[in-house]
Amino acid sequence: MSERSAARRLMGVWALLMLLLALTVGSAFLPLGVGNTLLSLLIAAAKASLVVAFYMHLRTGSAPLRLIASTGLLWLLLLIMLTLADTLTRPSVSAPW
Amino acid sequence: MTVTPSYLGGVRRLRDWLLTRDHKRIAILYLVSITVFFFVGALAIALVRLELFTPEGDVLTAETYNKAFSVHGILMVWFFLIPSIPATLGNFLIPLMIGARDLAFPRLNLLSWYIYTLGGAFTLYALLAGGVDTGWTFYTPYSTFFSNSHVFAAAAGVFVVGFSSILTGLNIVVTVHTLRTRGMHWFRLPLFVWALYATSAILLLATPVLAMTLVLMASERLFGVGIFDPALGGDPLLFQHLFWFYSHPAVYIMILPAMGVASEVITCFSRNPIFGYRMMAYAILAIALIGFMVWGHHMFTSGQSMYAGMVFSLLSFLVAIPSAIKVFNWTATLYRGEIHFDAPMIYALGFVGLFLIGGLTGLFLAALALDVHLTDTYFVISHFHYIMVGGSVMAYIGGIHFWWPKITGRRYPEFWARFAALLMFFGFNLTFFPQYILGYLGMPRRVHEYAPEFSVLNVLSSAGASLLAVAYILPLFYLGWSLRKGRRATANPWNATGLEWRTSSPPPPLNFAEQLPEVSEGPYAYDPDPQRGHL
Amino acid sequence: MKGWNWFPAGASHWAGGYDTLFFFMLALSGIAAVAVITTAVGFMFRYHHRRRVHRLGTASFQRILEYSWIGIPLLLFIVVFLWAANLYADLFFPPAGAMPVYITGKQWMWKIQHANGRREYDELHVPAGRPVVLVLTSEDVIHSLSLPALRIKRDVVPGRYTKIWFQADRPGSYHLFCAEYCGASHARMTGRLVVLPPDRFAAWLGEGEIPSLARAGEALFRQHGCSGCHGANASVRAPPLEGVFGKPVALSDGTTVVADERYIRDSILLPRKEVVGGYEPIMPSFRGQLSEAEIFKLIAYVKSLGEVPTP
Amino acid sequence: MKDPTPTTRIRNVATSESEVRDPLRRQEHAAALGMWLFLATETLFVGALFAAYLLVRITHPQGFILGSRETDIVLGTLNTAVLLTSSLTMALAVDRQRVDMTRAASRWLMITAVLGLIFLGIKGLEYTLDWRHGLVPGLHFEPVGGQARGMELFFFLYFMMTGVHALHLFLGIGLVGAFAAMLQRGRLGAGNPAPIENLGLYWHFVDVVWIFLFPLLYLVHRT
Repeated sequence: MSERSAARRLMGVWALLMLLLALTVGSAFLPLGVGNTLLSLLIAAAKASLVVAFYMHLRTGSAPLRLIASTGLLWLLLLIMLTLADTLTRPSVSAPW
Repeated sequence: MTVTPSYLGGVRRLRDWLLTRDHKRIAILYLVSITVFFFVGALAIALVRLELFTPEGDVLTAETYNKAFSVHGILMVWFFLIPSIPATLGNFLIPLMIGARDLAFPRLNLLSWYIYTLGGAFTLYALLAGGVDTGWTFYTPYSTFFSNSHVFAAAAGVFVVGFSSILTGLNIVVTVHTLRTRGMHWFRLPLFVWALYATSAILLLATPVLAMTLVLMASERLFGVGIFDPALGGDPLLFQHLFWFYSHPAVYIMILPAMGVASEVITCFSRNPIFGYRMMAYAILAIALIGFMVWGHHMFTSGQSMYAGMVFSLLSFLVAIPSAIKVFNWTATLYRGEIHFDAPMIYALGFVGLFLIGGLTGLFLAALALDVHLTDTYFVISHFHYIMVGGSVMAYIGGIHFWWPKITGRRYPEFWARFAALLMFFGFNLTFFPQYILGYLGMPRRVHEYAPEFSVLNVLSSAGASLLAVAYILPLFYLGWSLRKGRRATANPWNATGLEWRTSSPPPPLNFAEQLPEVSEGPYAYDPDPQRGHL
Repeated sequence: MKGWNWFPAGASHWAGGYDTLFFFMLALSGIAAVAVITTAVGFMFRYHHRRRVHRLGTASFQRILEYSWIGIPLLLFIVVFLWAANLYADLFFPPAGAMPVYITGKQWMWKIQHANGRREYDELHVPAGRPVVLVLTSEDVIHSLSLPALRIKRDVVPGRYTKIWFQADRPGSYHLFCAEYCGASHARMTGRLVVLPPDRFAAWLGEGEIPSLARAGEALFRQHGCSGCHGANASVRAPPLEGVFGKPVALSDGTTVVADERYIRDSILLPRKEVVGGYEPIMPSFRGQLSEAEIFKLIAYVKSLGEVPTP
Repeated sequence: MKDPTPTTRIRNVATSESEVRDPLRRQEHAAALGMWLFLATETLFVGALFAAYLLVRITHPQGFILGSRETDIVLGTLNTAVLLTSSLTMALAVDRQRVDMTRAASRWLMITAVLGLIFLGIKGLEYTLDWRHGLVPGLHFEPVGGQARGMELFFFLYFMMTGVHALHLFLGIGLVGAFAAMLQRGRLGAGNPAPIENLGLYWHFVDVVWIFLFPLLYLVHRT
C-alpha cells in the first residue's frame, strides 16, 4: 500500500465519521421514543468501530491485542448486565397495608 | 565455591535501592513495606480482639473501636493482602521462572512501588489525623453524609494504591506474554506464573471500577449531591454493586497467588509432578472469569432483587467447582509421592486444610436462604479469614520460606520455621473456628459490645489471636537472624525443578549468569526417588 | 453463663426449615472435609519419604477422577442451590392477611409502629402463630434488622421500603440486632423480639387510647396542609386521592405506574418525578418536614381512602 | 559449586537472548500490549461511569430527557467534530512517523494538540454557560420546571463524565505537545514509530469515549 493511499484511507474514514455524526445529530430530532437512544448508540458503536479498526489499527493487530481490547468491553458488559439483573427485577415493595 | 556477584551486592547506598530497576530489589522494597503495613494492621486488630475479650465495651470507646476495625480492613486488604504475593514473590520470581532478565517495564515497576508508598502515606495520614470509621467497605450513605472521620484521605489512599496494583498487573501480563525464554510454552509455565497471570488480569479489570466508585463516593461527600443519595432518588445499592464488582474479584486477587505458591511447594516436597497440570491451569482461569460474576452474593439481604440473588447464588456455586478441583488435585499430588515435611510444606498443607474449611463454609454463604441468617455475622468474618488469612497469609509466609534461600542466599532455621508454622495453624483455628459458631448464634459483626452469652467463644477467639500474634512475630526474629547467621544456601537447596533454581542463590543482577536457560519440557518433572521407592 | 446455648432452636416454622438445610450442609461439608483430610493425612503417612513403599507411576485413571470430582460436586451444588433458593423465595411472599408492622431504623434505635397506632422502641411485640410482615425503612444510613431466633435478617435502606415476613411459633423473648454497621453506637442498636401468645398480644396491643395509623395519617394530612389541595373542596387543582391506592395512574409523560407505597412516598418527597397526567407539577416537596414514621402514617391514610369511607 | 539439579532437563543454550528474537520487535510488541492493557483498564474506569449512568437513567427517565435538553447541542456537536478531526490528524501523524517523515509527523501532532485545546476551550465555554443557567449540582443548581432531582443526578453525571474525559484529554494534549517537541528536536527520530503509535492509541481511546458520551449526554431526546 502506497503512502498516499494510506493517508487517503484515513481521510475517508474521517469523512465517514463526519457523516455518522450528522446522522446521529439529525436522528435526535426524530420522535422515535426509546429508538432515539438505541439508534444513537448504534451509530456511536459504528463510529467507535471505525476509529478502533482504522485509526487504532486493530484491523491488522495481533491476536493478543484483539483479545485484550475485547476483554475490556466484555467485562464492562458483565458489570452492566449483572447489575441490571438486579435493578430491573427489583419489585417495589407490594402492599402489606 | 565460585563467587558469583549477586543482586544484593555491589554498592550499598540507599540510592541504589530507591532508584533500582531490578525487579528483585523492588520485590525487597515491597517486602519491607508490606511487612510494616501488616504489623500496623495487626496492631489495630489486636486492640479489637482485646476489646472483645469481655462483653462490655471497656477497653476502647465505640468510636475508637470502629476506627480500629476500619483501619485493620483497609490496611490488610489493600496494603498487605493484595500486593503481598504478587508484588513480592511475583515480582521476584516471575522473570526468574520464565527465564527473563527483568519484567517488561522495569521503570514502571519501580513507579508502582512509589505509588504504593504514596497511597500508604495517605492512609497513614488518615490514621494519624484521627482515623476513619466507615469500615473497609465505605458503604454509602454512611461514608458520604454521616461519617465525621477522615474518609477523603482514606479513600484517596485506596484510590492511589489501586494504580500501583494496575501497573503491577500490567507489567506481569506483558512480561509473561513477551519475555518467556525459548521453549517456555504457555503450558510449560509453572502454575505460580499461571496464577499470577490470572491475578494480574483481575487487577487490571476490577481495580479501575473501584477507583471510579471511590471518586463518585468522594464527589458525593464533597458536593453533597450524587447518585448514591437516596434523598435525591439515587440508589445506595448501586454503590454496593460497583464496590463488590471490584471487591469480590479482589478475594481472588488474594487467593489465586496463594494457590500458585501451594502448587509449587506441594509438588516439590512430594517429589511428584502436579496432578492434572492442565486442569489446574484451566481451573485458575475459570476462577478468574467466574469470580467476576458472583459479586451479588454479598447482597442477598441488602434489598437486591430475589431473581438477581438466584443468578448470583448459582454462579457462586459454580465458582466453587474449580476451587474444589484444586484441593482434590493437591491431595492427589501426594499420592505415591515422597513426602518431606520441611517448613514450606507444612505451611502449604496448612494452607490447603484451611482453604478447604474456608471454601466449604463459603458454600453456606452462597446458599441463598442460609446466607440470610449468616451474613453480617461472625460466620462471614470467620469464612473470609479462613480464605484470606488461613489461606493467603499461610501460603505467603510459606512461599517466603520456600524461596528465602533464593532471595537471601541463606537458610532459615528449620526447627523454628516448623514451630511457627504449626503454631500459626493451631492459633488460627483457635481464633477463627469459634467465630463460625458465634455467627450461627447470630452475633453481628463490627460490634464492640455483645450479649454475655457470646463471651466464652469470644474469649477462646481472643486467646487464639494471641497465639497467632506470636506465630507472626516469630518469623521476623528467626528470618532476621538468618540474614546474618544462616547457613549459606546452594543454588538449589530443595532440589526443585523451576528455572529460578537454575541460577545462583541469590541470583546475579541479570538473573542468569550468561545465557538464558532453554526449556524442553513441562514444569514439575519430579520423580520420587526410585531407590527409596522400590519394595 | 446466662443463656448459654450452642444450637438454639428456631422460634418459627421457617427457622426449622432453615436448620434442616443448615445441618444438611454441615453434614455434607463435614463428610467432604473429613474425606479430603483423611486421604491427605493418609498419603502423608504412607508416602513419607522415610517409608519404603511402592512409588512408581501415578494414578492411571486421572481423567475419570478429574471428571468425577467436577461432576459430583456440581450435582450436589445444584441440589443445595435449589433447596436454598426455594427457602429464600418464601421470604419474599408473605401470605395474605399477614399482620403488618412498620419499622424505621434511625441512628441508633428502632422505631416500631403497629397498624392500630401502638408505638414502641427497640422492642418488637408480635403474636405467636400469626404471620407478621415487617415493612422497613431508614431515616439515615443503612441498617439491618436481624432476628437470629427466626434465622432472618433484612437490610433497612434509606429511601425505599424493604420487607420480610415470619410466623413465630414459640412465645418468648429473643435477640434483635442491627447487623449492618451504621456508625458509632451500632453495637448498641439492639433490642428484643417479644413473641406473645395471641390473647396476651391482643391485650398488649389494646393498651392505652391510641389513634390508628390511618387516623394519625389523616391528622398529619390536615396539619401539613395536604387537604388544602387534595381535599374535596380545595381551590387548587390536585389529583383526588380517594380510591387511588393500588390502582394504575396515568402519568404526564404517557407512562403508567401503579400507585403503590413507593409511588406515594415518592410523590410526597419527590413530587415532580412522576406527575399525574393532566396536572401541573406544582406540588412542593415535603422532604425534611416529615419523618419516615410519619410517611408510614400518611400512606396508611391514603390507603384507607381506597376502602370504605373512614368513619 | 556442586549443583544437584538434574542438568538433563534444562540445558543452557549458547545463543543469547537477542538471537532468539529481534529485541526491538519484541519491545514494540510489549509496548503495544502494555498500552492496550492500559486501555482495557481505562475502559472499565470510565465504564463504571457509563454503568452508573445507565442505572440512574432507568430510574429517572424524564429527568434525563429534560436534563439533556439543557445541554448545548450546537457546541456539543461542534466539539465532537473537532475531536473526530483531531483523531484524523493524530492518525496522520502516526502514519508519517511510520515512514520516517518525522517533520511531518511533528506538524500533525502540533495540529492535534491545537484541536485538543480548542475542544477544551469549547468545553470550558459550555461549563460557563451551565454555571450561568444554574446547572451545576451541589454548587449552583437552580433548575427550571419539574424533575429537579432527576436533572440534578443527570448533571452530576454529566460533570463527572465530561470532567473525567476532559482530564484525560488534558493529559493527552500535554503528551502530544511533548512528543511533537521531541520530534522537532530530532529525539525519537526515524525508525522508532512505537512511542507515537502508543500515544495515538491513547488519543483515539479518549476520542472513542467521547463518541459514546455525546449521544448519551446531548442527544437523549430532543423532540
